[in-house]
Amino acid sequence: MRIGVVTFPGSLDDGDAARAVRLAGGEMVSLWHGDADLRGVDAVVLPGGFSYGDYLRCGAIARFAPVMQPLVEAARSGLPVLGICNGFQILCESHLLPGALIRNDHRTFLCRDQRLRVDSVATAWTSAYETGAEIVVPLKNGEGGYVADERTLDELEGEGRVVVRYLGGNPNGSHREIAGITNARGNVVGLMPHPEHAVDTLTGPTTDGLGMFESVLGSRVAP
Amino acid sequence: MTVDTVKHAAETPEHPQPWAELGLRGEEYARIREILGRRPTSSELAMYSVMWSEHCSYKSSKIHLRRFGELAQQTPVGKLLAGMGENAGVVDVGQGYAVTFKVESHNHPSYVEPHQGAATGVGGIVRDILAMGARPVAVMDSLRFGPAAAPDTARVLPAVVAGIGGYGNCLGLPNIGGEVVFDPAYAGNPLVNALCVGVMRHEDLHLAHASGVGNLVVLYGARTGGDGIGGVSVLASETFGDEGPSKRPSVQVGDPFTEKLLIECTLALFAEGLVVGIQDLGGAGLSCATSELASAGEGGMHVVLDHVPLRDPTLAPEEILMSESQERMMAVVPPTAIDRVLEICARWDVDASVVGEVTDSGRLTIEWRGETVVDVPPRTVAHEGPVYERPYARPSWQDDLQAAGPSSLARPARADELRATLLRMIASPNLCSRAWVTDQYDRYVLGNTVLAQPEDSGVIRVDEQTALGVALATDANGRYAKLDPYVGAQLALAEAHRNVAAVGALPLAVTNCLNFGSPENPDVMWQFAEAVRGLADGCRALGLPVTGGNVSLYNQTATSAVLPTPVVGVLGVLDDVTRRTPSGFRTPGQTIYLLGTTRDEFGGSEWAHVEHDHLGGRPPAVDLDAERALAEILVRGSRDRLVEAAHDVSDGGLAQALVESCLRYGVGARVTAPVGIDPFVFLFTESAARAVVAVPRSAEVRFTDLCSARGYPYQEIGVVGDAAGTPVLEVREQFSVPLAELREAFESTLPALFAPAAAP
Amino acid sequence: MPRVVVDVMPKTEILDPQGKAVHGALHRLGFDRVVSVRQGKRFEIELEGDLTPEVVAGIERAAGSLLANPVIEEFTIHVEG
Amino acid sequence: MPRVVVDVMPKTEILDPQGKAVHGALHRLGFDRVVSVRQGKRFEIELEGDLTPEVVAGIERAAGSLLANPVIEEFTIHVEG
Ligand SMILES: Nc1ncnc2c1ncn2[C@@H]1O[C@H](COP(=O)(O)OP(=O)(O)O)[C@@H](O)[C@H]1O
Ligand SMILES: [Mg+2]
Repeated sequence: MRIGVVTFPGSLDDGDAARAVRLAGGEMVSLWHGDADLRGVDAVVLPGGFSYGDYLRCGAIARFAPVMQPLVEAARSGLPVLGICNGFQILCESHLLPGALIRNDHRTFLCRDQRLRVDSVATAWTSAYETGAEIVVPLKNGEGGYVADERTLDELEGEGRVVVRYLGGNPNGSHREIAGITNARGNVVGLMPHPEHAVDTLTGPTTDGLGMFESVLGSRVAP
Repeated sequence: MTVDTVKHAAETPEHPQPWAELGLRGEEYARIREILGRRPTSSELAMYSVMWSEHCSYKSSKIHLRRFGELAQQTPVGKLLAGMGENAGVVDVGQGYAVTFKVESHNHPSYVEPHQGAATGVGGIVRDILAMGARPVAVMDSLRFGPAAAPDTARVLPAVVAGIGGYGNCLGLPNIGGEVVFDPAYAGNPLVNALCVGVMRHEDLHLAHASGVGNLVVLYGARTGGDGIGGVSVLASETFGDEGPSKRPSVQVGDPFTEKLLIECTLALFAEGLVVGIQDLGGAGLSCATSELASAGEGGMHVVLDHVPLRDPTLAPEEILMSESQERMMAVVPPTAIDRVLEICARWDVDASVVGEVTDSGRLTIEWRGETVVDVPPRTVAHEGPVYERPYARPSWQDDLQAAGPSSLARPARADELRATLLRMIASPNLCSRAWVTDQYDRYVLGNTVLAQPEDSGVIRVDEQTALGVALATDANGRYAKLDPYVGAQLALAEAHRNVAAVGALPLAVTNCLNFGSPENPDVMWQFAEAVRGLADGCRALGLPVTGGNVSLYNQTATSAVLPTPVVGVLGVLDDVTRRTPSGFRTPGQTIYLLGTTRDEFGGSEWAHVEHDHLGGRPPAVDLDAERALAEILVRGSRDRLVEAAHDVSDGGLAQALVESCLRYGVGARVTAPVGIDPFVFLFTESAARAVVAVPRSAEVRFTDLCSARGYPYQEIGVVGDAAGTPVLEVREQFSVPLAELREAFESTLPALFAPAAAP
Repeated sequence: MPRVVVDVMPKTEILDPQGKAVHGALHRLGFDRVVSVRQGKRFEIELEGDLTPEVVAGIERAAGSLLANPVIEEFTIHVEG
Repeated sequence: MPRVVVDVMPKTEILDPQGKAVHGALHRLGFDRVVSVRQGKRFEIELEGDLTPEVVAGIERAAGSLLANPVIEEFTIHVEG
């Protein structure tokens, strides 16, 4: 299975996403922001980083990159897409996911190992987890506060579209401790924490993040 | 705008020039006239003044720094691939890899505009590393501020941290270590030293030469604006005082996003072998890049200033030459490669422009609007600046300071006093957790960070297949250096060396940043000379080369100089990073050993500082042979997997090391003061060449043999873990503290001082 | 040269950490009569040629899609000079 | 309720990375007549009671120290409603 990793100007964790795809047993295909071409991949990861310096608003400028056009169409018709951190912000800016991400309530960048609970396994990227599974993956951002209006939040919870939630204290003021969400169809997932940095215990706190990539590859199914 | 051309300068020898305002001395101005055989044009004067400033010319420190050059240009595993003269030295780490690293100061700009000053400090050192042909892989920051509770520290520290984090995080470079130190001596003159480390294959080494007559000179990156005009010479060669704010306009603003593109673009140029020479634009901007490239190469270059892309079209030629706009690089490119170079720059959205070419004229000529405004021998600008033998003498107060030792200070004796002292110590600004600072730095990005704060060293994996990696630590202790600059510099070297060995890495090379007061003050100059002598002798004793560094002088307010602060960075190599040794206790039942000799040494200690606000006496004795033996034991212990945890003992003594090792994973320990050692001395003395290690029972014999074989002193002082129940740190027959209580004391201080206040 | 100014403010129902922080700071400075602070963005856009209705309409579109995120922000446009 | 608005803009001589990025984005979106974009901050401050000159002067002081960084920014202040 071929998984594309998009590089925008200012993408930083694209190499890590690529490594995670390889470790999970997938074939990594790098995609360039300037090419309106998905090279026939079976899934796409929008990696973390500071696309366009995160100037204006995180993800606001990347959203207009040529590669986003085919990506948005493909996502609407079911292509699995995972947005990590900056990638999540880009998905919200592109209206593939509801809500938005704003400055952390404590107004400083925060890098820490974050405990999360997997609340929905009915997505292309979390099927390998057990519902309610507790995982630890790095969180690192300055604008990770998830916000949306009450109606949207109720809808997300009602439809079981909150994918991961923060445990052990809200790190950034996100509404209802939301760390990641999915679209109605479950193929598009966005989250602020970095599963690609929790794929081996030499460079990460755990291997808990590997499951996201194994889910889409079907290389691991829930025990 | 009337242009002061070379022709005009020749015709108007008497024309008065503002050489003094530009920081030049009368004799320096006279020498420029003599070199040129006429008065300099205003553009030439701008170039000479900025290039001959202390910051760029090292005119006061040069004669002393020669000592580093006299060291063998050799590391324990091989020859240096590039030595001091270059942007940064290059070290062979094996398997065909080379590593380059360097630490640089951005002190004065960080006082004037803390956020941008610190941010551009990171940007500058990263370009230095990039200019060697290396991919930057990590940064570190060594920070010093006034008293933690002082209002100005509340202005400076959060902004400096946000600046370093904001720039480094956006650049995608993990921050893997550094220091945060508070002392009244840094009030009004904080020290912000940034370190960057880069990795390359041997064959990719690039040096700053403009060679190949007819080759093109390409300026690429950000457009040139009025940023920091004269910033280097003004900001870095005057004392502050209340006129500080008036210098504000000469501060530059950084754009990490552009720098990220600059990195990727530059590495793409290297990868295709398109550049014959490269130079970053830092302080002194184009003046520095053109003159240094030219004098290192064939010696001739012609530049057309009109081709420099400008952000502000009203800039005069002098200003274009002085501008310190960030995120710019200069490359020397064969004509055949120019199209491809411009293509690659365009792919990365990086502005690029051919601004000149390499000539055989032996001169650097610069034209603007069709007229020649600069015509100089480049060496005289870049490498043949003035050199001073500043007078220096041991300060009259040095003896009294050393005489006023800590022996008279009241010491805690009773168990409850020791316990209370421990809790006050670990909560003090210099010993408490740095997490509030370091949590603002991304330590994960690039996916090769094996160890980062709060470990003794940062460790970066260099090769994913072979697990080859490097370790880095920076250290300095201005209090020790004030008491004895020679020994103080060696103690900084010893601590960084120990920190690198503690994680299991073999120390290879040294970089340094020498932060001192005014070289025109003989006391300060003596401190500087002694520190350099100490560091050079120390490196010789440890068999390490100094691969580069940076000197920052004039660190003082109107009234007083900062503590003499030689910041030392040591680079080590791990052939297999999977065997790195972390600092935290993990497995109950393992034996805790204290390695080294414990003496009653409290001169300059944190205990004297925290409990008595006292600075006097002599610093702890330094024994570099012992440090070398200790390092061998720690490296072998890691290689043979005999130690599960190791932590160096330094500021705050054994007590501090034990608290840090317990809190890392929340596992307690029970220790006992060996008979014959006073518990207070056991816990708080800062004797050097010591470390604590946790050893699995099964490895005890082999480990102790390792020490005995080297005749290295070791004492079994306790065990990891504790009688079931809540984890505690217990000092038998004295006291016991629950880890929760230790953590509360250790972690609350910086947030309470600096966390943004909550809204109403 | 004609200039279009776009002001972008967080919607009132969306929380605004920066505004709240400024509010708190103003209180600590003794401005106890401040009841609320909102922090937004201001864009000053200079154009060449003259400001035809089309141009302004174009900027308006850009403001709604690029400069402001309608999910959390609202914007106002006005022409200067 | 009276409202004081403080507009904070980067000084023209100072690099404005954000404005630069927005400018680039506008160009890619086809707004080729845009010659420059500066991005600043807008603060909307609501106060209770009436706006005496003292109050406005106070806000003005705060703007110069708290809202704007005089090293790299300049601000304008005006009263609304
Ligand atoms: N400004 C900083 N930036 C990054 N890491 C830091 C900084 N200050 C301290 N650290 C890290 O915090 C830990 C504790 O610092 P310190 O007590 O100085 O270590 P040591 O005494 O072993 O040199 C170390 O891992 C150090 O690298
Ligand atoms: Mg230290």
